[in-house]
Amino acid sequence: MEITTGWYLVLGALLFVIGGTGLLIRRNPLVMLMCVELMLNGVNLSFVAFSRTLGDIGGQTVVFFVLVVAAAEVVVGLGLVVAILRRQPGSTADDLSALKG
Amino acid sequence: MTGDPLYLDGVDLVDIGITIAKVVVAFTFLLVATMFMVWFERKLISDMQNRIGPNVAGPWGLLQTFADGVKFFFKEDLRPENADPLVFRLAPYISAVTAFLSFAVVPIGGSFGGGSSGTVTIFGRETYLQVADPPIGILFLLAMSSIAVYGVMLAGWASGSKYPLIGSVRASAQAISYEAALGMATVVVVVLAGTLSTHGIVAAQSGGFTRWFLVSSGIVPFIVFLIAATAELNRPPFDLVEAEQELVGGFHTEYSSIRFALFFLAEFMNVITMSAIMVTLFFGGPAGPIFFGMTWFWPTIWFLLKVLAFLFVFVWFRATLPRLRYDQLMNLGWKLLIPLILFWLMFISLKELRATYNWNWVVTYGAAVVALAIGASLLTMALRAGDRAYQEELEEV
Amino acid sequence: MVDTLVFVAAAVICLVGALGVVLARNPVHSALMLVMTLFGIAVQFVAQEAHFLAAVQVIVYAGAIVVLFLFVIMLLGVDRAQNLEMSFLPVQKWAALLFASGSLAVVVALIVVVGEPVTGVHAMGGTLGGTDDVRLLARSLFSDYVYAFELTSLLLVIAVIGAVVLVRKPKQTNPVAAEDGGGT
Amino acid sequence: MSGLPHLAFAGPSIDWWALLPQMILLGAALLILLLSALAPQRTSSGLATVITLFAAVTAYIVALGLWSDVKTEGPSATVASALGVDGFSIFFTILILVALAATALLAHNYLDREDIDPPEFHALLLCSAAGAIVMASANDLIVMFLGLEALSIALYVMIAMHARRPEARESAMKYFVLGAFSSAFLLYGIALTYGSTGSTNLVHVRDYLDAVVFRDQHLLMAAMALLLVGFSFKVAAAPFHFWAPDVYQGAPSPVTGWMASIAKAAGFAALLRVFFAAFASHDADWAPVVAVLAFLTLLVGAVMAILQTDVKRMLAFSSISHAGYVLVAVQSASANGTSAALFYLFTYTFMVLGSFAIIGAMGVDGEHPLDRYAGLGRSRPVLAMAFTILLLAQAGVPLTSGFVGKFQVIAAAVEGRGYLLASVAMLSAVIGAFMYLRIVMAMYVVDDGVEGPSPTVHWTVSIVLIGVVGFTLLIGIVPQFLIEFAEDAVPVLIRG
Amino acid sequence: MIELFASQNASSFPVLNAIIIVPAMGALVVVLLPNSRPEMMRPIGAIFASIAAAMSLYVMTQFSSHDAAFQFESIQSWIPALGINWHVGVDGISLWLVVLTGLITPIVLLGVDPHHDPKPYTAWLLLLQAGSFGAFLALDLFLFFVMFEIVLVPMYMLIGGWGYDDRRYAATKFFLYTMAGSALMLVAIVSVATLSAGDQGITFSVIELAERQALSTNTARLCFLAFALAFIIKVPIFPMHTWLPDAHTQAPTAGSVVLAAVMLKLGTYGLLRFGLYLFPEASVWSAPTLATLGVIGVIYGAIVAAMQKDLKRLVAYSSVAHMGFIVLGIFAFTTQSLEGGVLQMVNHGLSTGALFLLVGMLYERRKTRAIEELSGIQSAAPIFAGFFTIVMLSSIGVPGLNGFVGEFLILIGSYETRRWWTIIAAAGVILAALYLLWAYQRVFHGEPTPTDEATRDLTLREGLILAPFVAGILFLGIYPKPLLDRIEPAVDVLIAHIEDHSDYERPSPAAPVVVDLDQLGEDGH
Repeated sequence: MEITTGWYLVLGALLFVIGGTGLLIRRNPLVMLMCVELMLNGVNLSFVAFSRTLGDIGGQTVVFFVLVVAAAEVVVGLGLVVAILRRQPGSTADDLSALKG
Repeated sequence: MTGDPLYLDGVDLVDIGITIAKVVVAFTFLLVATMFMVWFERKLISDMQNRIGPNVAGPWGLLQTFADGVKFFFKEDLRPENADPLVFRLAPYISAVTAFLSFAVVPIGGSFGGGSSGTVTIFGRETYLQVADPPIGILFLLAMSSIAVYGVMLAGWASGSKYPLIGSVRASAQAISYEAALGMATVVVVVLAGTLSTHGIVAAQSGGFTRWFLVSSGIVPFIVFLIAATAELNRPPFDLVEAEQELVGGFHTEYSSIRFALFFLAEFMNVITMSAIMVTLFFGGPAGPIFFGMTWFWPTIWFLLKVLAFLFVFVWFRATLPRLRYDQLMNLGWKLLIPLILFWLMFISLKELRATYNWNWVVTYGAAVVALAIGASLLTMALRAGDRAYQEELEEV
Repeated sequence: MVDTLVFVAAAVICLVGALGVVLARNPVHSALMLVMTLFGIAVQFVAQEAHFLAAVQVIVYAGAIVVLFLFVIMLLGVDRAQNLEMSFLPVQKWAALLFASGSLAVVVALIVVVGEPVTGVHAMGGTLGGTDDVRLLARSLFSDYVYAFELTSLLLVIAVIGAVVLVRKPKQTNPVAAEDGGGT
Repeated sequence: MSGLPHLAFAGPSIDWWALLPQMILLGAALLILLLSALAPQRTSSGLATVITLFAAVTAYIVALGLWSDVKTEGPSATVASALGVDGFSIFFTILILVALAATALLAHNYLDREDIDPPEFHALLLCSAAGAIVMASANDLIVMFLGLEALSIALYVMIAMHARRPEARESAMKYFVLGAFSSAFLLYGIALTYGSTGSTNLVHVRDYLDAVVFRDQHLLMAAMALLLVGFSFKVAAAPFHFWAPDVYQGAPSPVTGWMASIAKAAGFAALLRVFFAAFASHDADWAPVVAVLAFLTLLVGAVMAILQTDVKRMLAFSSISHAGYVLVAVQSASANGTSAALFYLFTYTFMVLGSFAIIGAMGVDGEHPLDRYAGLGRSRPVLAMAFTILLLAQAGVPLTSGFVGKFQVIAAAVEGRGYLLASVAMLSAVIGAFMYLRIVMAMYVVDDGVEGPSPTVHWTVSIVLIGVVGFTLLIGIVPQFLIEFAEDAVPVLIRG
Repeated sequence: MIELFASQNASSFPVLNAIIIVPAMGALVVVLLPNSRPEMMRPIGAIFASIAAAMSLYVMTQFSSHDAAFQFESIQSWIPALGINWHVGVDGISLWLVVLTGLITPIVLLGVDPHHDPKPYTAWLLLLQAGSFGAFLALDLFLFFVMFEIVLVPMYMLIGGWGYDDRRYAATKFFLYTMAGSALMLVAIVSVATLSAGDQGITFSVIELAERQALSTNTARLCFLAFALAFIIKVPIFPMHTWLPDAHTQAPTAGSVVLAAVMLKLGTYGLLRFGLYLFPEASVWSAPTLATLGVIGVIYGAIVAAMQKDLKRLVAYSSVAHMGFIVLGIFAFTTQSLEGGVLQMVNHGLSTGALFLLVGMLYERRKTRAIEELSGIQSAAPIFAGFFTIVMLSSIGVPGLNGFVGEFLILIGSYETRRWWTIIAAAGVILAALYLLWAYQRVFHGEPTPTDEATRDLTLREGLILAPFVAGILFLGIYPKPLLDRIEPAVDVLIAHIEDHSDYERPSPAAPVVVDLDQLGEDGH
């Protein structure tokens, strides 16, 4: 079987879906963040696959930016997690339900 | 720079055989070197401290490491009750594997001067004397050193015990902090070499002592790299990770037997690898005079000698320098090394740009000096203000 | 043949890792599974001859991002990290189900058509496929995408300010010990 | 070795003037940070506010200069076609700068009152403004994405900066997770766009789509769908709106205002540029979907709004419903629709900033029950009247800018034969009006003897209120110039 | 704003613009007055309102009768980007409503004491006056809509701020009902304008659009329905009337008066100007339905009014009945019926307005409006009872008073085209007599209790306030010719317009007029 671009896209899509589903079913913000990373990685894979198919380096360049975005997001996201827990010592986030959606 | 010529025209069994042979040789070399490194360190330190050191097992105690290894192997493998079973087992392997993998991209031989491109011929095939030469070799090294953090971190965490955890957090914080300086020092070299391939970097340094990046990059990157590497290796004087007085034994407190041996092995392997990398980056790799015959022989010898010199340096550090305090460690990394190497990187880039575009050098360097002055003064002021705020905070408490 | 093997192996690693992230109960295990996926993807990158990205992927993602995760988990203490829960919308499970089934259907559809070329476009930019891709990447980074590149600096500035602001000790409460990390 | 190897390389030409507004904002942000780092002790918000205002004004002047340039020389693109210099981008730049100045003024006293670090807040505000400008001007999907991230990430932090209130951090977390989720969708959409057209640059995308007839366009369809989902999250359009009420409620009021105005406006700017400019040739595919979104958004926003008892939540839902109006304009996929959307966003920004300014002044302890407003009309008639005008403007009562905005939206929808949608939009306006009337009623209709609240309104807030109310009424009576401005901003875009 | 005072015809003062703007300026002036002088507010407001009233009288005197065209027209470019102009003008249909609006406001402003917060009260009333003027004078659909909507706000505020116990509910219901109606009208307005645009460019001018008649039959009908819905609610016609009793009952006296006298007219006026004029075919098409609803309103309003326990609510329901008459008149499409409709709008304004004033005065004295708590007032307050009698009789439609003229014209006119409807509606007249007289009997006759005995009679000031109403009632009852002279041409042209653009034909003028109109002091032709 030949590995066409399509297979990479399928893999990327699967990662995206798994990540998205995970984000929706998990309640732990840390894991949610990881799921976001999964989604971004699925996208990255698609970008690289397209880049190769198109014979254009642009797709790879974009992945580079996505990495930076992911890093920035994670820094802030983890900062938030820390801020939430740090300022209420002894409580778990189960108590954080002032804003039930 | 088109990668290892071995794989240029298809891959056949011979090529695979050669590759496997290279892997085996490198692995064995590293293992053996590690064994000797342990002995070397103990012996050297004892010399420096006016003691004898290992001297029972084998001549001059040469088999001491081997004996230790055997002992480790036969000891009972303990796992604390609180430990995370899977991760606890996984961690040592991460350490060991990354340590070995890093070595894979280091060229350990081959003549680079005078038109030859660092290849040797084995079984009629031209190949590099390194296990692999990916086009991004240097990045591979950095990647592996990033991964190495996991071994330490997970080991500490998975032990389910307090001291290892603190030790591992410290270790990883330290490693990450110094990785920045390490990476930027590497970038200076990359800028000068114009390639990311380790083979390419070595090739770029061929043609005499002055072409070594140690010289042409102006020593500063090397010094930064050396310090950062020491910290990265958790070697003294940056071995807070295993500061026995505070942390019992650091991240591997709860480890015993073969798993402990793996950490031990990885640590010394890393020392050797790091030395080899420094040689590659700053000391022309296997470059050196070729005296007679066997063009492939002498470079390897030079390479080994240079590595040995660095091994000596690391041991020397350990024997002479007192351990830093944690805040000193962080201050050194963030407030000194990083600004310094950042500035140096800019300076080198500017120098290259000036040369390329024939900018007036008075203007160029004048502007650089002004920028430096402003930047440095701002940084100093900011640091002082930060210190002051910190002091006030302490007083308030 | 080798290509297929590499793809399948890496894909399995990726997917197992991804499922692991979602299913693992311990956030540390999730993080490790994430690293696994990231490695799988790095391999896929190499298979697509995106060497530079593969390396950066490992350095940035595995070396920095996931380490950061682990850091925070350890800082918080695993128990607290594990019990951390937030809910966003009452119908989250349903939304997840909807999302997952819907997108899986799309993916399956994609698999059906996967044999066909996915796009008719070719080569707007430079030509790819040598060891010199790093250089090409650099060129593209500093020509077509130079503005985006500069923008990343803005992002990083924001992230730094954000991190400092968020983890700074509240003024009134009693500060515990000196924080990790250097000056602000 | 002399010189870098292979340096035969020329960077793209750069129109520095066009970048100047963003650079000024960023420079100001860095300056504030620097000064605060060098300052011997914690500074109050004065200096930061002044710097922010100064930056906003300077950038505003530059933007006006750019505007006249664009009018004489036509639109252009700069930095390798990554950034559009056209009426559209300058329209939004001006809007963002005005909102920036207003938010800085609103935050001035708020920060001191709520004990939030002023320098960091203002720096983040400036950064997010820069991100918003980039988003609105971006001519390349990746640049747009990065602008969006800059805007969003700064917002996450700004929301969470409220040291005293855990709700703020929790809502920031909520916004963050869903924001990241939606960003991923957007990015996936970008990836598929790239895959199906071969470029992330909007000009190339448009040219390619104009030139090529697809054999099958599943990839492009998926790309548009994902982009739409991503943008819908960002502008809080139903059914992707669910984060908005909680986040709006939990965030500090000046930030809520900023979020409801500029984050939304920038999101729509990006959406318009991508869909109206780049995917114009496929409008038959996306317009109906947007119409459905608009339909849902209008109804959900209006209906949910009347069920709330917290004023801030009410306005959060109303903000959702306003997104619905803009979507109504967008779905018409016409120049008039776009200009209506621009007009609407411009005027809505003022209303919502003013509303949240008042809410911020009223909610000293972070609570905003409707009861608290009882008797405001008696105790603070001017403030109550200002709020009333802003609320009525949001309800779309004539002689306010809100009415002219709605009128244009309806006109655009009708012009595109969207009678049903136009009717739904108007009916949801009526449903929404009920909610606004409840607030008005609470302020004015009280039993005898009830003493109204008397919040302290700092003079900076007063300035903003005078400005927004004045603008709302002015545009309500003489909207011509803003309509022309919005129309000039439409044809725009992208030259190669 | 300044340019609004510059008329198309430079030589003449643009009085219509001034009529709209002066009260608005007055509101602004009142708002800017210092709070420390609450007693200043109403007099100053009344001055502005009176200036507007004077100008409306000036328009009335200068209005050339027997001219069907719009007079005093003034067009200013307002939002050229959207083809919107500030276009005002007055014709025979709107003239009297303008005059009514002009006169009522100063009277209620001076006559009714708001008890608290005189400043916003005055300002809102002035704004209400300005908006009502605008709505009656607008010849641009956009302008009309703006004015039509904007009057809601002051009225809402008046009900909410100065109303009675249930004012929250009433005010909100009032606002939402009316806004809901106009919501679809806006869509229709835009549709009409865009669909009629064609090559001639977009316009919102009523005259222009009525001339173009560019819409297809179905579209026009749909648009008409949207317009009609807004006006049906405003009038209000039967199933949409439920807001009215609440609003009237809960509103302060001044609010009730203005609501009855002016704002309800917006609905019937709108039906004439924007229903019949813009959509002749659709109005003919829908006439049976609307006329039926009108008749139902007449009967239903009367029956429900008879059952009311609250005097003010009774008057409110009587309004529903009266407005039903007007609707019947409008959709009968004969000159008399339309004339009668327009005239009845004025009449209803006078009589119902006065009734609300009287009920308000009664409430001031007794703090109750419940019919059963009142009795024998006549003996305690004979002058009050006298005024009430006159006004009530006018409302019933007793010959010699204004109500009779209007109702009679409507009945005559409608009989030609809508015979059965007319016959049923005529029953409504009888019912009106029934419930009003019954209520009168219960309240004013009978045995007064001690509290009833203590009811004060009218003061001079109150008498002066009621005097204009009574004068109007008597004058119109005896000599309506000046009004009809001015109404008739406009109405005639309107019917001709309908005939031009639909297959409707009015009954041949040869048809004999059964009743000798000279008896009424005028001839109907």
